[in-house]
Amino acid sequence: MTTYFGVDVADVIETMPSRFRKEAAAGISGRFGYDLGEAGRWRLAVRDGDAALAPAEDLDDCLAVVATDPQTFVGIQLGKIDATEAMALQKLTVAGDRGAFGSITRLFQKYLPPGEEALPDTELVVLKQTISVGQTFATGPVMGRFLKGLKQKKILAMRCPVCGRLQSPPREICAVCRVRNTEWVEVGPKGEMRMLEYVYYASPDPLTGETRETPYGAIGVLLDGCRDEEVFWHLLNPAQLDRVQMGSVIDGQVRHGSRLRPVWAENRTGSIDDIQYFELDD
Amino acid sequence: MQSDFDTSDCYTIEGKLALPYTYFAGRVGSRFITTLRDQHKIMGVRCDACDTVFVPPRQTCERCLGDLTDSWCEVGSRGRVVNFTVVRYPDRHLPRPVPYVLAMILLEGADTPIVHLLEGIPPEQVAVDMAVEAVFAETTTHTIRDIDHFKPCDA
Amino acid sequence: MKKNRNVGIIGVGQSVYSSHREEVNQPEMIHEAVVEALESAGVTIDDVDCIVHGNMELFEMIHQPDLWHVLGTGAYGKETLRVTTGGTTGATLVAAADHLVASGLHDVVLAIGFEKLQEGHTTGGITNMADPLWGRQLQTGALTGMTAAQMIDEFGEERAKKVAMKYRIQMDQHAMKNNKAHRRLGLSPDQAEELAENSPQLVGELRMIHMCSQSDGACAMVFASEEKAKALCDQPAWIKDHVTAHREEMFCIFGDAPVLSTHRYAAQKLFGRCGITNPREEIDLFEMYDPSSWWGSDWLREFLLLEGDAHLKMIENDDIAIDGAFPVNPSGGVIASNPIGATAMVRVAEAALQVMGRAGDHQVPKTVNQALASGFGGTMWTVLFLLTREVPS
Amino acid sequence: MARRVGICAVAQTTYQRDKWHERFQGMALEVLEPLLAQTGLDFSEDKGIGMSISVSDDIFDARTISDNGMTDVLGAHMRCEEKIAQEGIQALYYGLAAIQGGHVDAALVLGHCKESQPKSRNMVTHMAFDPFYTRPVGLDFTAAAGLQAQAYADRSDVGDTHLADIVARAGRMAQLNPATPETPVWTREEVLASPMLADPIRAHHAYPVSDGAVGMILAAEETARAICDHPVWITGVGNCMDSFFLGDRDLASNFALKQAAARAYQRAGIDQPHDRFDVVEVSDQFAYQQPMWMEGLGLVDEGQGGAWIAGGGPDAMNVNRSGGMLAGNPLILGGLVRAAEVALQLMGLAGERQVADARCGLAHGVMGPAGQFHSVAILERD
Repeated sequence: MTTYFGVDVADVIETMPSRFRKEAAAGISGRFGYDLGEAGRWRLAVRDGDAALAPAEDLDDCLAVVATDPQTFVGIQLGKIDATEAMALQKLTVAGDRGAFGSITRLFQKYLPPGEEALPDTELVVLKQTISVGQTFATGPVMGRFLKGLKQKKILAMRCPVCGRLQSPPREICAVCRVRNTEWVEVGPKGEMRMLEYVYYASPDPLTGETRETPYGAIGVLLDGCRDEEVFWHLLNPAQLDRVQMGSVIDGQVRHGSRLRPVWAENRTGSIDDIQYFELDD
Repeated sequence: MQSDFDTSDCYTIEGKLALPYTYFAGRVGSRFITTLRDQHKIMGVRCDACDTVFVPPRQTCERCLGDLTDSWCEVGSRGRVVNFTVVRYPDRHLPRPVPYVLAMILLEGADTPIVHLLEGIPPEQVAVDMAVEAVFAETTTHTIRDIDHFKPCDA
Repeated sequence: MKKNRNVGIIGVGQSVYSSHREEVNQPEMIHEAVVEALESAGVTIDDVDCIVHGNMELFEMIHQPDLWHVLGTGAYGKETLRVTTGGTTGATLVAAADHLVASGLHDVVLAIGFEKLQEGHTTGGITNMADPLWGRQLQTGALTGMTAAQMIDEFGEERAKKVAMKYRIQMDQHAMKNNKAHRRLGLSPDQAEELAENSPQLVGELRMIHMCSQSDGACAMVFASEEKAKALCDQPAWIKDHVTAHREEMFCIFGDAPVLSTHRYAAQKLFGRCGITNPREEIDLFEMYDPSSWWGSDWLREFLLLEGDAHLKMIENDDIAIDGAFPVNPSGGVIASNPIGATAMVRVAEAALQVMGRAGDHQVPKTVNQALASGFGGTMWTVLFLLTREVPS
Repeated sequence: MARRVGICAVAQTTYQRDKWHERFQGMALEVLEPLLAQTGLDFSEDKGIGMSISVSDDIFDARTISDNGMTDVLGAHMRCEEKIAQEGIQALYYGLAAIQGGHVDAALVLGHCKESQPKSRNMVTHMAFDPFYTRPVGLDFTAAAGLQAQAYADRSDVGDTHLADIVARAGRMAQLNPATPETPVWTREEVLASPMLADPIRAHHAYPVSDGAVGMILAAEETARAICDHPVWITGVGNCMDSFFLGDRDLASNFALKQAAARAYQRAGIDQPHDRFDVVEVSDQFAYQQPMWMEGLGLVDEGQGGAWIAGGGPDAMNVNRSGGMLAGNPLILGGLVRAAEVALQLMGLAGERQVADARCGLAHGVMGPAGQFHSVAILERD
């Protein structure tokens, strides 16, 4: 086999089971594929804290498959190549469950080329933890009244007494005019989509610590009764991500976006979750 | 100044702040922890300019900004209590059910005491100057808790 | 308003920017920048009167981190100030140091911005900036595809995508000249099409290749009063003026009405105060906080008070190249290196190095008499600095 | 000489254990509106408030960029806002610098915090400790204070009864302060009977969990005189950082506070601080800190804390007429509230707790485990 950075690809692969940190793998199981192009293909089976590795032709049964060239693979193992950069350059791809693959790669101790002893001072200690502190968030009178409105399937906005601008969710004051908002009005609940953030990237939700499911769509809806930039922020039915059209205005020319309606939750408690998401109002 | 507005629309929503973290001990901190873990030895660093042996070790002397990376010295796993308190308020971030003793312990050969748990003695019997020794942890946490706690010993 | 006394930047230090800093903890990484800044200024820690510190706490979840970091900052026994404003923190730290020296409270101030993004989850941490009852459930960090969507709408898909990728590759070519830069990919223009097609999508047409890095790193700068700066440094970079503009939290710029950007607002105000009527002629270069190549491309129009497609032409005509008519981010910018709490400071620091003629391999091939630097953060918050080679009168 | 800077207006909410009915923005507005009304200032670009200096904390607020949701209620939309992420009294230090430097003529200072929002205040301060050496043994600011109290008490002969008297007095003082409506009045015996928290600190020795907001308007002399009848001048500031690890410090030495005070005295031109101040407000998060900080400030002789309490020193020197931190302020706002209180005294606006003809006062703030960082401000009126 060919060597890269002075290291044999096979040595990196074959030492994987011995570098597997059993104590950290409790409760993790699954098959993971390594497609290293000309160097070959392997399947890593993780179960009950054990890891077994075998050459494999077919990786279709794997939860996730990483595909890269042997040089990139060895370079990443040795810390000579940055995995994120390799992904940005398409030199490394992960098909399937990226999250699961990410958690598996962290279960291995760092690869050390033959002859390099793991001296105490070369081991760099890492501490992983999820920090969680319970919180009691107050609504205050303004956000409270708005959220209570959702319970009754009403979307409320506040109007600035000076410029007339509507804000929903409402604010205590109009930032532009620097006066207290005074008048409540009901808007929507239907509207037109003006903005879609089509999110492919899975990140943790700090309110739960759980990783979000992707893809999802965060949207801005111009609710009926609103104008200009008075856009309402929520989610789109993920099944309709590819069926919606964003509206826009260029040089005063308006192009209308898809009509949307809220889908109300069965049990409403006075929170953002009282609207499950918006969907096409066909 | 009292909030005298109508609070009928006000309520609270329970939630949390929960995010994942990965802390790096660095070269100096790692050597301290792995030596503790693998050899049950407690290491400090010596700043010659300030004539001080610091525990826990650090890369830079904050007094003179001298580099202490390679100024390792072993200190004893025994020492004496120089100060202590008894933690009696229960909370999730605490390492033990309360009450427990949190002591400042000056190890043999060190000039700066460390803060650690003192067990094996009722809190009311703890006294300044008493001799204590480290009890090393059976499983590593990769922190200073690779010393599980200190316990009283013969002087 | 008249400044009480002039303030000069006399030293800059930067740690290595990388996503692999397992060998140092937070104070140790900060210390690298501190040592280099003091050396660069030709002073010792004893000469420093006050230390200014800032970052974003939830990226590492260290409460009031200047307390622990005293192990690396040199703040023991000294006066300190800790200021944070999200992504703009680094620039705010420079503003704070400017005030502390200008006021006469201190003659020499050291300011430090840092972040160790590998110790937390960057996108999760940014998401947590949204209101806990509305928005935290919806936001995905600082990732947005909307600028791409708008540029595609306005200029057509082909031209917009080409410009964003050209900007990206230009920044990488700059980063290749900056040995401090984190991501130096060695991209060449002939890769543009392939990257535009194949780089993974994050949000809409914002792809991984467009987005800034997540770096560990620290930046430190030394500031001195006019008298001290002249005594200690042959060519300080002088702080002429700065403008900060924040924007309300809940807002949308995607409706029917054009919204004045904080960038344009800050630029109008700064240029007005400093008598600049033609920024592209009178200013010699720009270090911009460019979180993605879409934003970087789009924001040129705002900061330089341009209209229509003038900003696209600047990119298409190589004006923004290191040897172009109006160099932008000769350092490689934020797309190359992004330790968030330091990032905005790095913009000012890099602009200062260019003014001082000490930018090394990425020094622009002309005298820099006036340099612009911007910080970005929060909900479209901006801080804009103007540095000069001559002592401001 | 840089120009003088004055405090021209002060406003605060009440401090309560749980302002469940209000969010940060509402609390801030309750402070902003009276400040603008008192001074007649607005945020106009030519002659209004040039910058907003906020004080809050990302971890207490559980919010990345804790000032991000506050822009509108800080008047800072399309304006300059900067956040002090340190003890709140540092906002004075910063505002002084920005105005003396010439960048702005007037600045708003406004801090908020709700300690009731996180499940545990100690869990927040626990995060101030490093992940490998000090977090794993469970340190937080309360446990660190226990260690410092232990070290200090012996050295200065401060006993349990002294501490009970400090707490009982704080409760009595708080009754005269409309900002602290919930502070209980405990007798010496009740304090002595309260359970231990972190020996020798008892439950009643610790400042109560509290929610609230406080603010001020600072202005350069010319502006100050135009908008205010009784500006209070910031004549001296000083602060100092000590070592991080508790073991690196002599916990009873007041190293950082002595430095901070010396710097403030020097800038204010004060040689003999001992008899200089008509009112003093120190951040006594725990009862032992009141005598300890007074020693550190050089206002009580070293080692004489116990004797000072026994001799009625707190009343004689007008220390914490507001009730102090023991009456309840959020941790990060403690020093800023102290400065607000001294300013009110010097303005003659302290109501029932007014000290007659107060002309010069000292305000103190502290942050970090066992007083790692101290900040002192000297305030004077004409």
